This record gives sequence, C-alpha cells and structure tokens, in this order.
Amino acid sequence: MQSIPIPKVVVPFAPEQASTFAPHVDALYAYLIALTALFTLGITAAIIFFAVKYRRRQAGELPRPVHGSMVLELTWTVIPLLISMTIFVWSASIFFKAYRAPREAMEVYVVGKQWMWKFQHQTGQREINELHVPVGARVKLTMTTEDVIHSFYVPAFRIKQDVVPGRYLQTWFEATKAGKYYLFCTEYCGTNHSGMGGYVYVMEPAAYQQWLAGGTGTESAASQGQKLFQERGCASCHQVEPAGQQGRGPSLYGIFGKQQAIEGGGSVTVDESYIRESILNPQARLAAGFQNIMPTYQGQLSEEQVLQLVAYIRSLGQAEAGAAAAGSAPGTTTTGPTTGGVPPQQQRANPIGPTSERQGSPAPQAAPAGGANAGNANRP
Amino acid sequence: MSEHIVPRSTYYLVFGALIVLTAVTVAAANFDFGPMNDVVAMTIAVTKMMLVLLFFMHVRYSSRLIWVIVASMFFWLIILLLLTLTDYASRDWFGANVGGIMSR
Amino acid sequence: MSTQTTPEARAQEWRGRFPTVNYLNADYGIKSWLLTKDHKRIGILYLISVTFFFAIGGAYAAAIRLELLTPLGDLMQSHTYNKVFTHHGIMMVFFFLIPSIPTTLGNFLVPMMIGAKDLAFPRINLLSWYIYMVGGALTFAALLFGGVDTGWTFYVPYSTNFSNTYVTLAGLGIFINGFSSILTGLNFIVTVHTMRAPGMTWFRLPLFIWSHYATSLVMILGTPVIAITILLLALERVAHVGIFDPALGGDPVLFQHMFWFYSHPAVYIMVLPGMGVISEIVATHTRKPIFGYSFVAFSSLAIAVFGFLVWGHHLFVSSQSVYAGMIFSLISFVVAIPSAVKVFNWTATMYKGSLSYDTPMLYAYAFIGLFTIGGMTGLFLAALGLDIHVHDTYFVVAHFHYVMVGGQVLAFLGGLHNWWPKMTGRMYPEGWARFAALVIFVGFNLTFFPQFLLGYMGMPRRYHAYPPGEPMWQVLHVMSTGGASILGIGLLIPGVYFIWSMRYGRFAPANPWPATGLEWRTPSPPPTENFAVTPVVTWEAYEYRPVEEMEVVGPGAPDAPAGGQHPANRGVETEEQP
Amino acid sequence: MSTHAEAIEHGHGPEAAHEALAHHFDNMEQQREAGALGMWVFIAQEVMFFGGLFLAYLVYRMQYPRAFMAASNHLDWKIGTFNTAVLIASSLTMALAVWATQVGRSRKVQVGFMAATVLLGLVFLGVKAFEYHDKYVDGLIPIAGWFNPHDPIPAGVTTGQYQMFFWLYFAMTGLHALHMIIGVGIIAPIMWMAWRGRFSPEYHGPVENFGLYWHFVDIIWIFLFPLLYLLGAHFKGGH
Ligand code: HEA
Ligand code: HEA
Ligand code: HEC
Ligand code: CUA
Ligand SMILES: [Cu+2]
Repeated sequence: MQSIPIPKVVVPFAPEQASTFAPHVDALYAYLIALTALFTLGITAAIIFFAVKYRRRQAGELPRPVHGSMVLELTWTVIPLLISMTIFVWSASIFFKAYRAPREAMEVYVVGKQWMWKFQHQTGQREINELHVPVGARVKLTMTTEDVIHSFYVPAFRIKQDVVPGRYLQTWFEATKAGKYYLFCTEYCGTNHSGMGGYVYVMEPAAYQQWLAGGTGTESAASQGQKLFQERGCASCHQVEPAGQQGRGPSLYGIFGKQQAIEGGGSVTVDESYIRESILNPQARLAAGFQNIMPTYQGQLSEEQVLQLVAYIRSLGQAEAGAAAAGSAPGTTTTGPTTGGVPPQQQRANPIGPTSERQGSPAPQAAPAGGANAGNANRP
Repeated sequence: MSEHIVPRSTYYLVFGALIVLTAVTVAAANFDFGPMNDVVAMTIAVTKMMLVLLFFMHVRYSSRLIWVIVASMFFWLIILLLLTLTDYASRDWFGANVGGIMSR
Repeated sequence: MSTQTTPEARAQEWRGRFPTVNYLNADYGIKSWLLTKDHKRIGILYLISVTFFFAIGGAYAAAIRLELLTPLGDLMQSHTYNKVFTHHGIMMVFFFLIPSIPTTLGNFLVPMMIGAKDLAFPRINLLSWYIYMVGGALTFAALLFGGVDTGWTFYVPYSTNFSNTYVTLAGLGIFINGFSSILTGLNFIVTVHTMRAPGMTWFRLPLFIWSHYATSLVMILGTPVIAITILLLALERVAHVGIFDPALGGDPVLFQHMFWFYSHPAVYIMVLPGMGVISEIVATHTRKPIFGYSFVAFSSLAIAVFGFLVWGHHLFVSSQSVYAGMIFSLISFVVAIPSAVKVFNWTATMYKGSLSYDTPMLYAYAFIGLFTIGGMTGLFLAALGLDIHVHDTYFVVAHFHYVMVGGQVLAFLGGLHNWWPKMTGRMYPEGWARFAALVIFVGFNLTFFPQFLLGYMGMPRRYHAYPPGEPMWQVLHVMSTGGASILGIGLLIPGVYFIWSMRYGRFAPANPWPATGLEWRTPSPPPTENFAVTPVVTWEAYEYRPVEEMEVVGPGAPDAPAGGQHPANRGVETEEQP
Repeated sequence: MSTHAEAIEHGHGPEAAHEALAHHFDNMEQQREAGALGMWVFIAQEVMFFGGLFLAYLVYRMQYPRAFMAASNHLDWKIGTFNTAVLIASSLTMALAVWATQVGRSRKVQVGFMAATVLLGLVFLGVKAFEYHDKYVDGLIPIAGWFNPHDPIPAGVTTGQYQMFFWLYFAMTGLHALHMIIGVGIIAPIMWMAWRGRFSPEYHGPVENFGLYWHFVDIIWIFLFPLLYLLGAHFKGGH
C-alpha cells in the first residue's frame, strides 16, 4: 500500500500533533482556512469597495438595473463545486484510512461508564481514566459502554469515536510523541459529563516496559476471563481443549475468526460482537446443531467481565491457528482481526503513513502483542 | 364547477378490485416466494393504494399541482427510508466492529 | 395614558395616534387581539411571544457565559449547567429561531407581497399561534418545575432511561409546537399557490416569497418526523421499553437518524427566511433588481430539497457506517453550492447600485460576511476526516452561532428595521439604530470567533468546567464572555428604541425607502384587508422603473428630485409627514 | 408601472357572493381550490408522520426477520382481513358521500352515506379493541414488567426482539386507530352541516376534504395489514 508523505503543516491554536493522524488533519484544516480566508476576504472586500464606490450620493438616485449573467452564474456555481469536491476527496481519504484499523496492533479494551473510562490491557493492567501506551505502537481500542453513549476523544491524536450501548466499536492510533495528553468524553452523558476524562500517557518503549513491570494486576485479561469461565460454570458445557469433543455446548477452542454455521441457515464470523452476543443473548443466533439451553448472562456480567471472557475465548487456540495460517493448513482461514501469527507480508501498512523508523515493526518489544502470548502463558 | 364527477359505477368497480386484491394478498402470503415475499406483498399494497389515490381521492382528475404534491410526498418518504437504510445496509462492509453492527 | 377611563375614550385615544384607520386601530381591546384573524395582528402577536422566548434563551446564554469565565465550575453545579445549556438550546431553536422570521415578518408580509387580503386559512393561522403558545407554555413549565438536562438533541438512551428530569413534558411541548410550524407552512404554501393578485406571476414574486415557500416545504415534510420521534421517545420513557432501547436490540443511533432527518433541514428553516429578508433589503437599499433573480429563487428550492439529503453529517463519529458517512458528506458539499450562489448574487447586486447606509442595509452587509464565515466553517464540519477532530467541540458551537445568530438573528433584526415603518407606522431612530448595529456586530464576533480557536484546540462542548492547566483556553473564554456582554447590550438597545418609537417615532410614509414591493403600495400601517383595491401587477420584481424610461434617461443618472415623489411611489397616496 | 391602471373592484365579483364564501377569497372556485390544496399538503405531512414508524419497522425488520415473522403469527390474519374489508367498504361509502354532495342528492342520502362510513369505522375500532384485548390476555403488551408471552418463543429469537415487534405493532396500529377516532370526531359536525342542508354542488369542500383524510387513513391500513399480519403466514409454527 502506497503511503502518503506526512505533511509538515503546523497550524496555530492547535493541540500538539501527537499521532500519525494529526498532521493530516492539520494540513486539511490549513487548506480549509486558506479557502475560507480567500472567500470571506474576497467578499468582504467587494462589499466594502461597492459600499464606498457606489454609495448613494443623491436621495432620488436610480441606478441602471442589471438583471444577471449566465456566464457569471455558471462560474460561481461550478468553481465552488469543484473546490468543494477537492475538500471532499481529501477529507474522505483521511476518514477512510482512519477507520481501517491495522490488523497488527496492540489491543486495549475500553469501557465507558457514567462517568469514567475503564481500560484493560491484554497484559492485564487495568486503568481508570488513564491510559498508558508506548510511543510508536499502533494501538487498537475495542470499546463499549455500560450505560449511555459516550465519546472517546484525544485532541492531540485527532481521534474521536462514540461508544454505543450494546455494540463494540473500534478506533485506533499510533502515538508519535511521548507526553501526557488530554482524554475527553465528547458525547453528552449526564451530570458529570465534563468530568469524564483523564490522560493518555505516551511513553518511550523503555519507560513503558518499566510501567508494565511495576503495574498492579498483571494478570492478563485472558486469564481473568479464564477464571470467570470456571466460576460462572461455562466450563460445564463448553470444551476448551484442542481435542475436546463437543459438550452440551460447542467447543470454544479456536473458534475466533472462524465461520460459525447458524441454526436455521447462514453463518457468522466469530468476532468480539458475536461472542458478546452469545454470552448476553444466546438465543439470538444459535450455533447449528445445538439446543437453546445456554442461559443468558445479561445483567450478571459487567461489560468489563464480558470483555475478559471475550479475550479468553479469543486466546483459545490462537497460537496454533496462527501457525496453521502461516503453514496454510486447510480450513483455518481467518477472516476476523487476529493478533498473533499473521505473516509479515500480510500485515497492512499503516494507512496514514510512516512516521518514524519504527515502521515495519508494528508491535515493538514494548507491546507484547495481544492475547496470543498471554493466553498461552496462562494455559494451565 | 370545474370539478370532475366520478360516476358511481367507477367507485363500485374500484371497491371490487380492492376486495379482490385483499384476498389475493392473503392468499399469496401462504405461499413462500422466498426473498420475493415482501416484493409480492408490497406490489399488491401499492396497487391498492394507487386505486384509492386515483379514484377515491380523485387524483386522476386533479390538477398537475396535486400530482406534484402526491409525487413529492412519496419522494420524501423514500429519502427518509432509503438514506437511513444506506447506513444499516453498509455497516459491516468495513469489517467487524468498525462502524459496528447492532448487537442482536 | 391620560385620565380617561372609559373603553370608548381609550379606543378614541388609541385611534388618535394614527392618521388613518388601519389594522392596528380598526378594533380595540385585548379580545380583539386574541381573537383576531388578521394575519398582520397575528404577526404582531408572534413578534411579542418570540421576543419573549428570545429573552429567556438569552438569559440562559448569559448564565453559560458567566460559568465559563473560569475553568472550574464554580458558579453553578454541573447538573445545573447541563440544564442551562439545554434550556438555552431548546428555547432558542424551537421557540425562537424556527418561528422567528416566518411567523412574524412572514405572517405580516406574505399576503401583502402577493397582493392578497389575508392568508388562505386565517383561522388556522390564529390556531397555530395558540398551539405555539400552548407548546411554549408546557416546555417553559417543564423548565421551571425542574428543567431538562439532555441537551437540545435529546439523544437516547440518556434521555429515555437515564435522565430523571422533565424530559417528557418538555418533549410534549416541542411536539405540540411542531404542529404550529406545520400549519404555518401549510398556510404559506396554499396562499402562495392560490391567492396571488392578478398579474403576480411566479417570476414576479419577491424573493422573500420564494424563500418562505421553500421554508414551508421543509416545515411540512420535516417537522412530522421529529414529532413522531419525540412521541416515541416520550412513550419509551413512560413504558421503559421501546424501539430505541438497546436492551431489546434497539439501536440508539436510529434515534439520531430520525432526529437529524428533521433537525438538519430545520437549520434551513432557520436560515432561508433570513436569506429572503436579505434579498429584499439588498434590492431595496441598492435600488436594483437582485442580480440573477431566478438563480436566487431556485437556489432556495434547491436548499430545501438537498437539505433533506445530508442529515447524516451529524453522525460521522456516532458509529454510522463509513460508507453512509461518505454519501452524506458528499451531498453536504453539494448543498453548500446554492448558498454560495446566493452570496455571490447579493454581492453582484451591489455592483453599480445606489448603496445606502440605512440600518437594514448595515445588517445585510453583516449578514453576508458572517454567513459566509459560518457557512464555510460548515464545510470544515462536512469534511469527514476533519470532523472526527472537531465534532462536539466549540468549533461546532461557533459554526452554528455564526449561521444562526450572525445569519438569521441579524437578518431578523434587519428585517424588523426595514418593515418597522410598515408594521407600526412609525420610523425608528436611525442614529441609535446604526449604533446598535455596530455594537451587535462587534459583540457578536468577539463572542463567537474565539470559540473556533477553542474548538480546534479540543475544548469539548457541553462542558461545565475545563482544564485549568490551559491558560489560553481561559483567555479565549473570557474574550467570549466579554463579547457576549457587548452583544447583550447591543441587543437591548433596539428593544428600547423600538418600544420608544411606537409612541414617539416620526410617522412613516407609505414607502419610506422607497421600495418596489406591493406591501409598500398601501398606507403604513396597512388597513385591515391590506389594499383598498386589489392590485393588478404589471411590473417585474424589483423593477424600479420601466425599461423605456431607462432608454431615455440613460444609465445611473439621478433623475428624481431629491426628497420628492420617487418613481417607485407614483400612483400611491402617501401620508404627509407631520 | 401603472399601479392602479386596471384595478378591480373590492368585493367578490359580479354575482352575488355565496354565503359560505370567506371574506378574503375572491370566489368559490378559489376557496375550493385552497381547501383541497391545504388538505393535500396536510396529507403529505401525515405521510411523513407515519413515515418515522415505517422507518423503524423497516430497520428492525431487516435486522430481525425471524423474530418479526414469528411474532407476526400471533396476529390473527382472519380478523385482519375482515377489518381490511370493513375499512375499504367505509372508504367506498365515503366516496359515495362526496359524490352525493357533488351531484346534489338529498341531505338524507348525504347523511346516510356518512353515517354508514362512521358505522363501519366504529366496527373497525371495535374489532381492533377486541384484538388489543387478546394481546393483553396473551401477555403481549410490550411494556416493561407486563410483557410475558404465554406461548413459547421460537428458537433463534430473543424476547427483546419479540417485544420490539409488538411495540411497533401497538405504535403503528394505535396511531392509525387514533386517526380513525379523530376522523369520527371530525365527521360528526360535517354530518350535522349536511343534515342542515348546507352542502350543494357549489359548496361541499368540507365533505370532500374529509373524504381525502378518510381515504388516506385507509391507505395506511392497506400497508399495515400485510406488514404486520401477513409476513409470517408461510412460517407457521416456526422452525
Ligand atoms: C442556520 C443554521 C445552520 C446553517 C445554515 C448551517 C449550514 C451548514 N452546516 Fe451546520 N449546523 C447547525 C446550523 C446550521 N448549519 C447547527 C445548529 C449545528 C449543530 C447541532 C448540534 O449538534 O447541536 C450544525 C452542525 C453542523 C455539522 C455537524 C458538526 C458536528 O456535530 O460534528 C455539519 C457537518 O457537516 C454542518 C455542516 C453545514 C454545512 C455544510 C452548511 C451549509 O449549508 C453552508 C453553506 C454556506 C456556505 C458554504 C457559505 C457561502 C459560500 C461561499 C461564500 C462560497 C464559497 C463556497 C464554496 C467553496 C463551496 N453543520
Ligand atoms: C437561535 C439560536 C441561538 C441563539 C440566538 C444563541 C445565542 C447565544 N448563544 Fe447559544 N446555543 C444554541 C442556539 C443559540 N444560541 C444552541 C442550539 C446551542 C446548543 C445547546 C446544546 O448543546 O444542547 C447553544 C449553545 C451555546 C453555548 C455552548 C454551551 C455548551 O456547549 O456548553 C454557548 C457558549 O457560549 C452559547 C452562547 C450563546 C450566546 C452568548 C448567545 C447570544 O447571542 C445571546 C444574546 C442574547 C441576549 C443576551 C438576550 C438579548 C436581549 C434581549 C432579547 C432583549 C429584548 C429586549 C426587550 C424585550 C426589551 N450558546
Ligand atoms: C447450560 C449450558 C451452557 C452454559 C452454562 C454456557 N453455555 Fe455457552 N453455549 C451453550 C450451547 C448449547 C451453545 C450453542 C447454542 C447457542 O449458540 O446458543 C452455546 C454457545 C456459546 C457460544 C457461541 C459458540 C459458537 O460456536 O457459536 C459462546 C461464545 C458461548 N456459548 C460462551 C459461553 C460462556 C462465556 C459461558 C459462561 C459465562 C457459557 N457459554 C455458558 C451452552 C452453555
Ligand atoms: Cu461520557 Cu460524556
Ligand atoms: Cu446539519
């Protein structure tokens, strides 16, 4: 994929440019400011000029009527149209790329809740209203909310994404500069909306490693999920071993990213949303060949716990699946986003473009990529 | 008066057609046309609506202006339905979770 | 009032204030106003009520600005602040700006401009005012009893399942108010179609009529959708389940679609009438026909139609599909073009005109400049990649105040000055009026320009407090509050001198500017059925003098005696000025 | 530029004004035209009003087709068909009422047709009330705490989605019924006017415009019927 050179535009009254995305947005902003200045100043100048030059000199004055000009009308219809199409194309290309989350990224789960942001790293760290990330790593956020709509906004990164109850949404960024940046909630969510924010700490890899080591709860999301899996009795119905035969419920080993046939026809890719649905609303889409006996866990698990279960189920068999994909074993095509084992040539380039020499090693040593390793490490 | 008076026989005919079409739509519902189910049902409903509009509501004999109003109310209704559906129809085109599909 | 007390005597005195019998003194007493079916009187009723709601909305604005003087939320509690900006938005949008021009100037002028005796359905017209007042009263009551804290956009599920404020009551008021808007639009459309005077062809209509026609289209086809949406929202609050409820598999984003299907076109309800006013003012005060009349006329219709295709640009980061976002963005750029056409044509009209510095024209100059800024910043928001950053920040707040306050509110003020002589039969004090216009212009820019910068720096909207660690943010907020104070004072001045002029102002001639429209060819204030004889129109819109005369006199030469009978006034009896 | 070159007299034209002519119209033709146009514009407004509900229906129907089919089978298509016929018949009698005023039939004929319309409308509403009661008995009132379907919900369908269908069912048919109730309220004074002999071939705007309204309500039902009652007929019993 061809990468676009990062523009070197600095606009006044802008927050720091701390992500690969920021310079692109600022450049577009500068272009629009130039256009606005052009049109506003042009029109203002014309009005002032006319108002002075053709000011009324005598009370009874009657100017000669001018009814119009087709040429002029066409000119000022077509030229603004063309100009605005340039804006559209430019802005849409930025938007499009901003939504193409890279496949290979460090993942963080985010849950919004009146009025705080909760983060859960795959490596187990949990944070509230603070998010620590290494500089130069692509970070993919999988987000949801426990209650109302919130919006995740980091001005310095120029990213924003609403979170909607009942859905998983994603956004991503690659920080380019170490520092401490504001994190805001920008969808009105009730009394303490303006207090629902914090900071994103972007750290040099070494410092980040240190932070990881010194952190509290180093139990990974997946292993927390595993605990829940035992405690909540999931294991009584679901097998999680590679060779395990089907229990009352389907084996969950290695299902992530696969196509799952649905009772009554059709199939679905097993992704985060589907797993969440299977836990909270199991009767919505039944795995083919199984009874509708799984109880709903709606109201019994918090969104965070659901995410931990998701992380756990995701981790099951991921390492092997990755290896299989690399070795192109039949029947293991992975369509959903995966973390481990995707061969380098299949990794998508950073859609926004390279910022530093770090490009090409998207998951630096600082970010133990995703649930794959974690899941293995914690397998009993 | 410039208004057109529709003969009673027309009304009776239209009424008959509407009743027959109601029967047809009920009958059709008991067959499975697969994806065409809704198309069949809606085609019949639209036909019935046209009969009511054109004859009971006299649109057939009305001025161009009334035609324009009738056309524009459908046009705007279709904007509302279609443009919203562009969102729902294309939500998962971009890959899982991006834009995000509804949880079911 | 003097010592006279009997109603007849008071009526007599009231009549004595005007040289002629007109709609104002044709009848006397509160009842004659509250039961009137005269479109002009209904216009005045609306003017009073709309101003009332504007003052309420303004008071809330003052509270917002005071709170934001300092970064910490020290003036009021966050819960209170949330109510304050919600009330500000609801009052300003639903009860002030949407009805502002159409129900006042529109009601007053539409029949007169087309040479009719009244609107097609006078009783429905009065009814719509009552509906408006009932809706306003309910919503206002909701605000007084405890308020609403959802923001004017009422996003679910906050508004349905979480907020424990008076959402249902306020929503009910807005629901009811919607029907007032629908009935006004219906009346205008039927009137323009069926009530035009002989000879008043479509392309002789003043552009004010075209823009009101387009506005009415939006009112009729958009408002019902918000009505049903709010109804569903209220039901959902009462029954605790419903179609937006995520617990049933409902999609909160569907609410946003339905809300903006109306509320984006509604922003054109909020600006098209202003554009109509500006067209009239520019033609009158340059004494030229509007350059490219038919382009300006059709651009209003184009805005009304295309305006319905872009609502999704409010949902770029709401989890709407990426592709839908692109479609909505693309059309948003297209809908900007007709607005651009208008701006260019107004400017071109000034070329080789006879430009006055009368107050209405000052507002028109300001409108064109500020609307351009407001509209161009709309393009920033329509630009997908950029909107990710500025969505729900003060950049948006600045954008919409530029188009709504710098646009419609200024046009409203300009229109009020332009037609004040016609409505009241009195002139306003020109000197004061120009001064006030200047104060308002300065105050406005000082209030809202800093907000663009704040927004790009990342200041989110609907924030009760902001980070104290950013001195620049506070500087900009202080500027904004300072500007708002100036703006507030500037807005009070017309309030004072308009009231003053009703008693002490100079008597206005029938056609003070002079202008060409039919409304100027009847006395000021007009009689009850507007015209003594039904006019027959034989001239084009804004035709200051016939072409043959031009050929003899030559271009641009002054040909009328200063202060004397103006050509556009020939054949019209004007009152002597006392 | 001649302002009053050819001014016409203030007043209502040469012939004596009809008693029903409002002061601000020039003649009956203009008044009639304005009335009909106004009614059509109002109907356009109504279409968008219902449009919001149809949109919600369409979105969720697309998302949860199976839930909607299953839930639809709880509605009795026989009752629905009967009511459809009743409503169509009432449209016919309304059209005939308009016809009777247009050609100047006696007031008894005019009132007779209108009364038939009202009667059929009331039959429809009565049946509707009966159906609502049925839903109540079956625990299908989609309100929090009340919704408790007695029949089992088929596999692959969540209670929520099921409830969503009934929410839409009640919203759509409820709004439709409300329009019918309002219609009955409006036709009453019109019948009274007809009884007083106010309508003639020259003046019958109110009847005509009410007819438009009534037919519009009929059209809404023409769509509601297949969308709500018939979509799962071939899916009896579910999978
Ligand atoms: C009167 C009201 C009004 C008007 C007229 C407009 C006009 C426009 N608006 Fe605005 N808008 C609002 C009121 C209005 N808006 C409000 C209230 C909100 C916020 C609601 C909320 O969330 O609370 C909003 C929000 C809003 C958003 C969402 C922002 C967000 O929340 O992220 C967007 C995005 O596209 C947008 C775009 C536009 C565009 C493209 C126009 C265009 O119509 C503008 C067209 C005009 C011009 C372009 C200027 C003249 C042109 C020239 C001088 C020539 C040069 C032109 C070119 C080169 C094309 N507006
Ligand atoms: C018509 C629309 C309109 C108008 C005119 C205004 C006018 C003003 N607005 Fe408003 N504003 C909105 C519509 C409008 N606003 C909306 C829709 C929102 C979003 C709400 C939301 O987020 O939900 C908003 C939000 C909003 C905010 C953001 C709040 C937040 O997000 O936290 C701010 C902050 O500065 C603000 C300020 C102002 C100011 C200073 C004025 C000033 O221009 C006001 C000036 C007026 C006065 C000071 C009163 C005038 C005096 C008189 C009327 C005298 C009359 C005299 C006599 C009768 C004698 N507005
Ligand atoms: C009573 C037995 C039972 C229990 C307990 C149970 N499940 Fe299930 N589960 C099933 C059955 C049966 C299915 C297949 C039918 C379906 O999709 O609902 C299933 C399906 C699933 C699926 C979808 C798998 C696929 O291939 O489609 C996931 C994911 C899942 N369960 C996770 C869990 C989790 C997590 C828990 C504990 C919190 C749990 N289950 C508890 C019986 C159970
Ligand atoms: Cu969370 Cu605002
Ligand atoms: Cu918009």
